[in-house]
Amino acid sequence: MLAFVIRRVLQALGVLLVVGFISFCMFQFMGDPVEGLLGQEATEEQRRELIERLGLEDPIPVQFVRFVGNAVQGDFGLSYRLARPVSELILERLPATLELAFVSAIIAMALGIVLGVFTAINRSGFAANFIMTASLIGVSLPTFLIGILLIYVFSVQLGWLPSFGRGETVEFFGWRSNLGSWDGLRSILLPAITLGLYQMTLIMRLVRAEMLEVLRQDYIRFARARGLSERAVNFGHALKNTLVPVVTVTGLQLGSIIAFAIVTESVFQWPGVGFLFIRSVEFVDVPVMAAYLLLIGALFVVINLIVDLLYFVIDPRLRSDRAGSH
Amino acid sequence: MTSTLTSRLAIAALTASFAVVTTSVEAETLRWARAGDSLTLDPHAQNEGPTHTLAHQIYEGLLQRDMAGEIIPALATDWAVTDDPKVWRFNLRQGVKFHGGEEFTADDAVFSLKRAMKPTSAMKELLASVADVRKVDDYTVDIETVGPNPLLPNNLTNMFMVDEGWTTANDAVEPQDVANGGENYLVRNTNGTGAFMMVSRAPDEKTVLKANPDYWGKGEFPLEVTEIIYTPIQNSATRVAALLSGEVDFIQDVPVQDLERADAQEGLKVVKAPQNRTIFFGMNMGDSDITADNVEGKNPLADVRVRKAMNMAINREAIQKVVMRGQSDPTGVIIPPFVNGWTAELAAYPTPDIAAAKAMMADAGYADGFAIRLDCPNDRYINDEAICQAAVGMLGQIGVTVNLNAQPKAQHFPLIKNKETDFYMLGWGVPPFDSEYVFNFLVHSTTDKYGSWNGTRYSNAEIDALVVSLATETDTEKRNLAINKIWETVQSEQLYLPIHNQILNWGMKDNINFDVQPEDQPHFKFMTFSN
Amino acid sequence: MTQSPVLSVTDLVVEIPTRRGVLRPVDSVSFDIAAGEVLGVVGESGAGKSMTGSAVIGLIDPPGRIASGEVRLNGARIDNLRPSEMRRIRGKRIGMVFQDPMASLNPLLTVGDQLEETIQVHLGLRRAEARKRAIAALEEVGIPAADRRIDSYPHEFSGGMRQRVVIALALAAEPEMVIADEPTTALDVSVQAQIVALLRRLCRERGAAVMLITHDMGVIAETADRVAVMYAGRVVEIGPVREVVGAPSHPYSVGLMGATPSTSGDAASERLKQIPGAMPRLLSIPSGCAFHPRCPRAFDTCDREAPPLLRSGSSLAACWLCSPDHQHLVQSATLPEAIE
Amino acid sequence: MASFNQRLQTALDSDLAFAFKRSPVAMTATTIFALLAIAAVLAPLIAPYNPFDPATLNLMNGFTPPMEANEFTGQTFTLGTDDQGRDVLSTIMYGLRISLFVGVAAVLFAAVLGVTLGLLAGYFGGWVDTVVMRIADVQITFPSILIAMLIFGVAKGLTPVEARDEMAIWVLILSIGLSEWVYYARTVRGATMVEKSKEYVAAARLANRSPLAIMFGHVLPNVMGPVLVLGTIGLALAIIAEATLSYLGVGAPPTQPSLGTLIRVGQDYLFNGEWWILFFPAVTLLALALSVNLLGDWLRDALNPRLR
Repeated sequence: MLAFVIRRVLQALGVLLVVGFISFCMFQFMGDPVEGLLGQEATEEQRRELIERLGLEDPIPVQFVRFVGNAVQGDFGLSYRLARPVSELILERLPATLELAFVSAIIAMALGIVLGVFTAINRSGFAANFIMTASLIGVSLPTFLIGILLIYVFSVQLGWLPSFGRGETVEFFGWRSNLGSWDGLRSILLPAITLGLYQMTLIMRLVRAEMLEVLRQDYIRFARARGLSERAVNFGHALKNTLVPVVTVTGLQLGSIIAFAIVTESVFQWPGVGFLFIRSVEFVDVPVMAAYLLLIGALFVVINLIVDLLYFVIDPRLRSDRAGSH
Repeated sequence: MTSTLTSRLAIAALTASFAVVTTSVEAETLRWARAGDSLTLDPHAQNEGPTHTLAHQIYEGLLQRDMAGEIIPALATDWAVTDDPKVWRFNLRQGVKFHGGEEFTADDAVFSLKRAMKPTSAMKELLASVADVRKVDDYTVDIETVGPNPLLPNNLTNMFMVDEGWTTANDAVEPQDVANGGENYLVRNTNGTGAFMMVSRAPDEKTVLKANPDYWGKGEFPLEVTEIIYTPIQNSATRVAALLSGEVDFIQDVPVQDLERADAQEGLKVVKAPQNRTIFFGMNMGDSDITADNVEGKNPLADVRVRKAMNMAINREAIQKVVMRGQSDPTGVIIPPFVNGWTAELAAYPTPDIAAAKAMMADAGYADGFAIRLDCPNDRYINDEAICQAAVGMLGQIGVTVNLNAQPKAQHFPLIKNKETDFYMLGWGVPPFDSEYVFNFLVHSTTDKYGSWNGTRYSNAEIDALVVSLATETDTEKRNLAINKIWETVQSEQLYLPIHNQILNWGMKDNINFDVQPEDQPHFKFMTFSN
Repeated sequence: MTQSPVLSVTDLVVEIPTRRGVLRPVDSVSFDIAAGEVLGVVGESGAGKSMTGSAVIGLIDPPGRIASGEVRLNGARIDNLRPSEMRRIRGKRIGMVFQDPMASLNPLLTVGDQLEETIQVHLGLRRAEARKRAIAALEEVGIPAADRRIDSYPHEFSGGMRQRVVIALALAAEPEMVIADEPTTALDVSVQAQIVALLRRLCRERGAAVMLITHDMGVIAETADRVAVMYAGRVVEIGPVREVVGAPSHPYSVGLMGATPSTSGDAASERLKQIPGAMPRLLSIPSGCAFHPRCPRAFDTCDREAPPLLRSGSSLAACWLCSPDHQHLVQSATLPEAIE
Repeated sequence: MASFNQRLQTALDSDLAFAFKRSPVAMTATTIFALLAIAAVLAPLIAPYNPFDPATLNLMNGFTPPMEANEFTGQTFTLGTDDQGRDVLSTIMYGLRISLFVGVAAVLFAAVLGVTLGLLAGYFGGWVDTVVMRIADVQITFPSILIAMLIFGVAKGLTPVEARDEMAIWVLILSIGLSEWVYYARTVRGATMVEKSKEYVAAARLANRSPLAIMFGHVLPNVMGPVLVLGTIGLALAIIAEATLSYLGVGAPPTQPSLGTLIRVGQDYLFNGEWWILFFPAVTLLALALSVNLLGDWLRDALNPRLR
């Protein structure tokens, strides 16, 4: 198992290096940071001086090696736009994104699993068919459109929920959280639903498919034949066996939740890393963009690792197989 | 459906107005939103509108522009040119205290102005003419310029005063080195003399200010706002939604299409005023051949008839009516009316005449038209991309096939500065309210010091000399004649295709009394509330 | 047999509506099983054996349903109970053992979890007691070191051991009736005999009735008291094991027995070589006796009229040959042909 | 295992066609999709206006509500006009054309790339497999939207400004296609590894058939079922990805708007009552994506033997 973990970590580092190179290269081609920094009225001399100071005239490999060396030390340089350390900017905004992703993942998983189980158990019922068809609408609606419509209905027309920002936040041990106050909870609701809807339909459909598969298994018949209640059969036996693929997909989806937060955060002005990224793209703020892409890569790798480890917890067969073969 | 919707709206409006009534009894909290945030709190590190707006609430200069754009005293009570025409004398206000309790004196003024002239300052160009700043006594300061500079006060309205002791103690004598990613204490801490003090700030997210209890201007300004909560909301639909749903009280940039809705909504109003900014197209008329067209070996834009024909094809009123919903002031010159040098004659523009324009095109040898690329920003001016799109259609009617390249300002502006575009959109504001500023940047041929934004490649030694002479010409009448002469050339050469002057609009709760400031700089100490 | 049967199935019909018509995988099946008795149910795949077992325990997958007939457990009807009532019977009064022990056990739960859960549901014991009971159940089916193995997962057992666990699970609540659906098919030949012996011993000891579904005549010969032979959803012959195996009356049974080496079931692939053709699909069951197209001794009546179960020695067989006047039938049946 | 052709034949004869006729959802979805596709393909012939020809536009027609006469020009438009005076109906038809073209081309590109790489990886194994699958691993690290933005950014930096408008469509196809190929590759690779070990492949190999002939002649037909399902669902994904990218401003140019571009423009006018600019393109996009999704969903169930 240790060998397995080490191998995965090495793989992850390789992935990160490639990702780092791609993200670095990509922004070599985009825009000119100098204009954004100096504004319209700067002189030629200032521009030349700035290009030199930023090292923008060095060959690309030199810039990249410098970039990796600094990144390893957690130093992604300074934001061209905000003139502050990138690591600090990201750390400052990460809680907002993680919290949004977390809440929407919870919503997506809770609703997705419940609806998935419901539609699987009542496979041919009217309600189940309706939910299945409706879920396709959820998959067919782009995230940005959902966000705009939610704002239109719940903020502008009904005036029930805030349309932007985090509202009131409460600090727990340096982590600014929305979950500590009523206003904060109200503020996180619309963005979390917007972000979670697509994932919810995915999870729901996945749970349904897996559940139908599991319900065909002999051990479910056997559990029924032993006189277990429908609830015990469906939730005690079937659901648990459904969870393995659900955990994988949900884990992988968490990465895309954080990435899709770009769209949601910009619609709801949610002050997270996605919003930071979009603003950075506008200002061609290369250090922030590069760090963001690396962050997404790192998050994905970590999530993958956690998913792998979760397998061990959920599925006893893997535990002994891995223990035996490695 | 409709009736329930209406009743819900009515309820929403009712609660909104109820909320206004309850909050306006004692403490007036102003929830303010605009598209962008301040870039830094260091008052000398950025020369940028939104940054200055926030700084103006906290810091003050020797003088300031009021809500009408007039220069009024701030930390200086009066100023005048001394017997030496190169020296301006400023008498400072006495008994002013910084938020930290330090008294404001001539030492602070000298220190602040010198700080603003340091290499890392973004304000140094505005003080380029300053040779020296001297303390005369504790409450008197002299500024000596290289030559006589009658417009010096115009350049001091955004020149903020910091406390010397506090700044030095916190090791921030040099302004934040933005270009080099620098950081100093002043970037996130403030200590001004202004009407408001910083409570908390999360950049791009939320900034909270409260009234300064010891403000010197009590009695001079209304000072009804006791707390400011400032949230940048970049997405315009979200920003409007926030105003409509009553989550903010005041937004600085209402999208033109939502003005009517915001104005019509119970409890909200929109106030408007012409902005000090003109939107126009520039054309490369100087090069003998250009790359962005489909004509080999020739530059169609070099022919003044082509430029005139294009000018004639633009239907400015259609743009005003449809694209800008009436929220613009069509013009034929690239300066707004409050700028010295503007005349109604200059601002006249031709009625669109496709037939005549086509005839001129044929005259110039382009009866079949030509194709050209138009570079356009999509995140800088009000409806910039839509204006460009409209122009594409209009120019298409005289045979000019326009290939639109709309992109963010970060990519657009370098094209102009690097002379990589032959046809582009630009907007220009005139903070000193004088034509000289425009000529320096947009008309003078491109040299080290001048014409850095002149994308037309126009070069005329006679005009260049005239432009340079304006800086030192103290005789107002002669100076104005020169300005007029330059404008005549610009217009007859059709150097630019002016579109319109932007109209600023601020959306706010009904009970707020606040006029639009022509530089888009709200000073909240002027804001009043009626119940 | 004078005592009343534990299980009594009368004219049971199972129907599955499909878009191409209504299928009848079980058609007019009747049999009884007494306490302590083992009834073997044999036949080829698709004959309706397993479906009959499922019908008895009330686990027919929708849209299938019991269309008519009765199932009585110790005299009380159980085919028309509400799901919740039926659930109390399953596991508690009727236990069931499936074919594949690996697939029958939930791989994610320990053996103990699954045993305790069953015991708690039916006997209302507290957890600690249920666990004791579970260990005892495992010991009873011959799992060594049961107190340790109880916390193992199914994949940690061998196939034979797993099937012992499954039997322990089926018998955990001491049911009156056990349905064993091909309990040895998925196992190694070496352990098949042990498992069958275990099942038989436990049921004997408890006086439980057993319905042993299999296509392995060897298992039947060794274990069953009586045998029911099924073909195309119907019972074609039922009677004491000696008679049905040793001297079958129905031509299908004859073919079935003839194809099977008397002692071992490993020649399953060889079975029915003597009978040409294959079992009809449920959609196209021949008229009259379903077996007649394959029957070497079929005559005219066979494709017109389905034979009832007719006495033949101490067995019953659904074959016109067993009719005392079958000679007459043969002649009368040929008559019209002659006229034509 | 029966070959795909046989299976498809059987399916068409019986189950698939039967299930199709019996499924009102599938029928409705197909009808809607067919109508939209016809509207897109025939747009130049049946659209009332050509919104891509700027010279024919009259700005004064801008913001005309549906079925109402414009206050300046007096013209009437079925679905109203947008901010540039373009007929919304015509613009939707032309936009549909772009959305569908980008979607179909991206799916084809992803499928061809993914199937080829999957076949190669599955058939040859070894380092080919390692390389392809590692690339897939890295690729899948990034959600498709980010990959698309990345490719878009690079392409934007590499192409001359003049060519950008023409390039935009191809860049969209490339970026969406590149972000989706992994799913085909993984599916095909797995299926190929299973097929490879079967007798008929060994027989073909003994008969000295070239690996390519074996892969495309024997293995490929057997993995077409899942690929078909992936392709249908992928089409919906591609259409939405295109809309999202265009919405974010990195997609179809404003002078040749796709549905996503139209929605981006229309969003600005949602609050002021000019709902038709957002509403009609949004409903069209939803109908398109939904009908394709419904078809894909149904197809997956219909081709899945276990669910039959």
